[in-house]
Amino acid sequence: MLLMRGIEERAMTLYRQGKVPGSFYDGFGQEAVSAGAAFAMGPKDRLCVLHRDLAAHLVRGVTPARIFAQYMGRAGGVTGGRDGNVHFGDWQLGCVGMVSMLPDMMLVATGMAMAFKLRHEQRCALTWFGDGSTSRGDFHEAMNWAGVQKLPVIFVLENNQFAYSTPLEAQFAVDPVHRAESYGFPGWSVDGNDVEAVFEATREARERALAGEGPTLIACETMRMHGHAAHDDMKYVDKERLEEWRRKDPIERQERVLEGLGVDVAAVRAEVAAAIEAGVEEALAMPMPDGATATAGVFCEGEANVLGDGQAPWSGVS
Amino acid sequence: MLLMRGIEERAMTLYRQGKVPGSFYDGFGQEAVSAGAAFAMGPKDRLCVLHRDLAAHLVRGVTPARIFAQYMGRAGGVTGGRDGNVHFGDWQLGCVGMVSMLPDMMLVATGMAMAFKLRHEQRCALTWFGDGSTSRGDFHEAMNWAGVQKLPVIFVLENNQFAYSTPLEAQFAVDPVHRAESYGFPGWSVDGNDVEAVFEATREARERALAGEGPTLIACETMRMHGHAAHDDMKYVDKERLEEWRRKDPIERQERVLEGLGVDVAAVRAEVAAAIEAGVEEALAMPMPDGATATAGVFCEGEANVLGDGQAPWSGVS
Amino acid sequence: MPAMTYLQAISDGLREEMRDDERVFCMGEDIGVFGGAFKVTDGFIDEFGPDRVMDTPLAEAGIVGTAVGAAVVGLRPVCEMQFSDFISCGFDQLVNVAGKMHYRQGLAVPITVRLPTGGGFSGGPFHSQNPEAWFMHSPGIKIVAPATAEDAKGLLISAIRDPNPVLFCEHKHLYRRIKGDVEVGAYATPMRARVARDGEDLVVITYGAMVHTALEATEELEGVRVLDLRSLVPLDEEAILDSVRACAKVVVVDEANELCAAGAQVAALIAERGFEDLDGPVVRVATPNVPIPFSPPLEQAVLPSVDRIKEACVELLAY
Amino acid sequence: MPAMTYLQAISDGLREEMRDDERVFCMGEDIGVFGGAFKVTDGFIDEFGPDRVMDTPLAEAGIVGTAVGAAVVGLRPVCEMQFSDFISCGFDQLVNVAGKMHYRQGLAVPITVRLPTGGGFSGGPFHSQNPEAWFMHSPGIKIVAPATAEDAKGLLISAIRDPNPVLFCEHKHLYRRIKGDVEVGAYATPMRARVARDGEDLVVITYGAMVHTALEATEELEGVRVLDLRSLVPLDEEAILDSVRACAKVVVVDEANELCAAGAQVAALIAERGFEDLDGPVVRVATPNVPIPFSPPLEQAVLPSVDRIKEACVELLAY
Ligand SMILES: Cc1ncc(C[n+]2csc(CCOP(=O)(O)OP(=O)(O)O)c2C)c(N)n1
Ligand SMILES: Cc1ncc(C[n+]2csc(CCOP(=O)(O)OP(=O)(O)O)c2C)c(N)n1
Ligand SMILES: [Mg+2]
Ligand SMILES: [Mg+2]
Repeated sequence: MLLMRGIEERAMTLYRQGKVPGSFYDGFGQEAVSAGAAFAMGPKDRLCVLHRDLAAHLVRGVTPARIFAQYMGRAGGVTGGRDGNVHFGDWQLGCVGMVSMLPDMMLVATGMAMAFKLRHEQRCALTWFGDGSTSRGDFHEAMNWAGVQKLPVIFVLENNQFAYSTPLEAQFAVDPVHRAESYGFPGWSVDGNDVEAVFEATREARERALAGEGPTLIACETMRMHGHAAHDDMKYVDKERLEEWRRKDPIERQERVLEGLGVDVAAVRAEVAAAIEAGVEEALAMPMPDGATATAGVFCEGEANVLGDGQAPWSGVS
Repeated sequence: MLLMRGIEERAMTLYRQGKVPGSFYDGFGQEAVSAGAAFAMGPKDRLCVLHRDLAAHLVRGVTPARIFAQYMGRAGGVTGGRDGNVHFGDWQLGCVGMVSMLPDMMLVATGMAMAFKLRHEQRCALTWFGDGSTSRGDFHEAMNWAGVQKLPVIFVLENNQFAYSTPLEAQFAVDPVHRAESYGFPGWSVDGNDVEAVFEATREARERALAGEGPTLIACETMRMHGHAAHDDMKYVDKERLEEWRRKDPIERQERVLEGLGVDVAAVRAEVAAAIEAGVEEALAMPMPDGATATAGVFCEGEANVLGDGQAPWSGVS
Repeated sequence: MPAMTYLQAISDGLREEMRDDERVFCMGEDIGVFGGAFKVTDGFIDEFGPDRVMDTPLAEAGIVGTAVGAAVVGLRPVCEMQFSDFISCGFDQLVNVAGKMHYRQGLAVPITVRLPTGGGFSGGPFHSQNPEAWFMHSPGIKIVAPATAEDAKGLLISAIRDPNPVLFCEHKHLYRRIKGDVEVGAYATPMRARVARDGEDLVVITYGAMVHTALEATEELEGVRVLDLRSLVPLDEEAILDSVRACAKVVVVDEANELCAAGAQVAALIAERGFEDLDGPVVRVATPNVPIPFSPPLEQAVLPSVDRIKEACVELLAY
Repeated sequence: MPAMTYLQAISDGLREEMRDDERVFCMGEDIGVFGGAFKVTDGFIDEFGPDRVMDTPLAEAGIVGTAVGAAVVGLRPVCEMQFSDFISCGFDQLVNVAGKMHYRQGLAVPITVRLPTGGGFSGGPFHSQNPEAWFMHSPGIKIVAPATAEDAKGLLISAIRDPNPVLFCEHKHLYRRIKGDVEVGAYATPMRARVARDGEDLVVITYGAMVHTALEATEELEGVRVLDLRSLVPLDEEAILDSVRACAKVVVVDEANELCAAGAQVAALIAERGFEDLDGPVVRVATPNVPIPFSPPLEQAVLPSVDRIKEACVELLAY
């Protein structure tokens, strides 16, 4: 979480310095959602990671250097400069990079789960998605498909109160967590700023999935503390509300917990800061991609590759 | 209803005689759903009519001759041969003809209702759709949109137990009538073979709509007694089940009611039969469209037209 | 070699691949118990079971999107659109998720999407389309369109074995009308053009059902070559330019709507790289830009006919 | 006449129509309070209120589909796609519902869909596309693509007043880079091509942002005409053929992917009906068939550049 925040803060300054082309999105204040959920996954599980979920990439084993390089469009970035900012995923670590069209990845995750079920494998798929994207048809096709086929898939809804500038009231009349029942599986509301709660819920959902009990929707209540993207000043959100949420910051909160357990948080912070600086250095040293390669790789030439296994610090295999 | 059944039975023979090109779909056994719902509409209300809803066209005032001509692709058909079989609607009577992509018309109906609300008009829009089409994204986008904007629209779900050959179990885990709540409006289950029940529910939903209380989902339980289309022998449905439903035939049922009220049903039947034969004669006398006109009318040249008012035998205006 | 209809050849190719490779499975609406709207998978469920001949919900984005997910974890989905027209509902998943995946992140998406295309039997505006050009304009998607039973089987097998998303355009109007000898067992037909009839004076370049219309239209004409593209992506540019070099006169035929159709790309290619070999305008015969009407006299008036093609050839030969 | 940016001109035209015609209203994601991702409707909500500057749910099929419904009962919706790329999610409603309505049943669908298109600023594979060719291949949809501030305003007004579905392609890269004098008040620009610079030796045919790239590329060359199509449907075939007659040499430029692009149709048209006026191949400069990459060196390598266009012209002039 700390690493995610550190990287994103650092990347934001790089963006301001013009070292990050295009736009820049972060998940400031929502770190617990991606960190907590990704932590509960096993190496053979597969993830579709979204645009506020940097921690998930870190948990799976993507190094800070490759992430900075990704932001900067360097050859050494996860997509080698083909795609930008948050649109990436390391297939060798079992992650599929998101497409911009939200929430298309819900169907991809559903399809991965369908394959696991067809092959009778004890694995599950997980994808994150936002409150705004619940208005789109693909949300429904995925939820309904997963429900009717009882698939081992976990849908993690990141309810960060806004879709760009659009508040929840303009997006739906009833909290989407209640839709799950109408698709035939449970929907749980979780404090998205409590990393342990997110972890616990995801772990339980994973058990359900591996036990053949079908999908779970986990709705994480959190807040997008920054603008939608670097250019967005968030005028449309009142300050008190942000202040309130700032007090619930997931990282400070977890730090208090860790301190309670006697962890030397300052040391961890120092470690993380060092890792970040090292990553930035490494990334800045990487070359930009060669224009001559721009048209290569539209099609796969050899054998089709498949997603690989990711790191699972807490290997949630039960 | 009787007229609808008569026309479709007659059209089926015409189809067998090769006088109806392409394919042919009917609503045998479901007549009460379109008849009952259409009857509850006012002249200024607007309808998106689907492929098993012939009675709705009749209620709005489309003549049998123009319907037979439509089936036969004649110049005098509702679409003048541009579109086929059930893909029609008389815009002058306030109906929009369906597109094949199901259930796209739910969004069109939602948009009509949106316009009524924006203009503060006391009108509503209604559309029918099938159980199978509830799996598609457009179902969700329409239901959610109508719910969040509280629009005067009525969604009539024709649950005829099958989508082509696909049974309900392969389509959804939970009866879609329950989804309505999760969109913030009521969903009612109705006996789709009881024309008066369908009428009553629709009338009530219309009152809600005109009173600004928003959308209603009316789920009509019925059975598709014929194949999906003329070519489908329905092997996949067991005979007993059909027999059971045959006993609930909506027309015989309504006839008993009317006889109870002293209506001379035989006379009505004779009248209808005569109207149908006259319609067939008239249609058969109509020319086929002229190939030279095939490329005309892709674009509207003059002023844009708007949907007109339909007939409303029981003018449901409250 | 047994003679089979175009439809039987598709079923045969699909069956071969499902027997050879357990990763291959079919998914679509009404393909299981019912055997598919056109009966391509008739009886498959008995041999392969409901898991590998999957009846899906009525949801095209769902079909394409879940197929992508299944593919990236190692399966080989073969999706059926009940009619090619309905791919419009899965357009985004196909174009943005499947088509761009390998370029963006080096992850292969080996899916096949079967598209029953084309008109000619009063299918009307929603059951008669030829949507391939939309996807030629969408990077990362291969497209094949067989005209014969032999190619229907061989190109389907190539499509299934290809590590990329491949659209298989099977023309509905050929299903039962076209019959031909088909090799027993599995064979992969290369995604390249073939000369359907040789000739030196003029070449008609087309694909799918129009290959037969073109052959019929030019039967009595001297020296007319008919080039069957078979594959649109990749497009066999060399074969096209060779034919231009050999014939100098070109008629390009599309059943699809004229504007920006496959034939527009072929004509543009010739105008740029075959210009010096041309001895006359690159004539196009295509369906004008109208939805395909239902009524026979209207539909026949818009679809390229034997007469229209013949007339175009006669005129150009006299140029 | 005040000087305005391309972006301001779009806002100005939209505002004029909303003031003149109460049936006109805007709908889209984040267009109200936020004023739109590119601020085209900045401040509109204050003047016209939330009903006429409607923030919609995140649902493109919903935006297009409900707009059709509102249009057939008398309103004039102007939809904004946040980026043109997202029209892929409303593709079916646009192509099958809006596009075919009038032909099928004689019912007009007066909707305008604003599409912020194009690349050049590291938008990556999902924020840089030029999707217009998909819709040229879809009957019943008009498409305009202004290159100047003056045309941006005038063509938007024409689009809104047109009784048909019209796609308004506004190029993101021109928003703030292009400035020009714009008439005060409402005026409708005809959907026809215009000569951006005259010349007799060679014509570059293009539209949108590429008009400026073409002008820059040919600045120092003698006698090069630049034809700005402005409208793709209807396509101004006469203007194209006139230019071919006048110049005999043609370079067609697309920012879109090459295969089946608008330029393919233009080149095919010329190869068929302008053949005898040609004195050289119809040269195309376009983006190859790849998703638009994010990293500047990659993106610059695929998008048509001043140099590539200049080189093509110099070569052809020497032909
Ligand atoms: C289909 C689609 N339409 C529009 C957009 C443009 N867009 C990018 S992010 C965004 C808001 C998404 O909100 P939400 O789903 O809540 O995710 P969040 O950014 O809040 O995490 C929008 C509208 C998109 N990405 N996809
Ligand atoms: C988007 C889409 N996909 C596929 C089809 C092909 N199709 C036509 S009718 C049908 C079954 C529809 O079932 P349902 O919605 O229950 O309506 P019913 O015919 O039972 O009244 C299918 C799959 C279609 N019309 N639209
Ligand atoms: Mg959000
Ligand atoms: Mg049904």
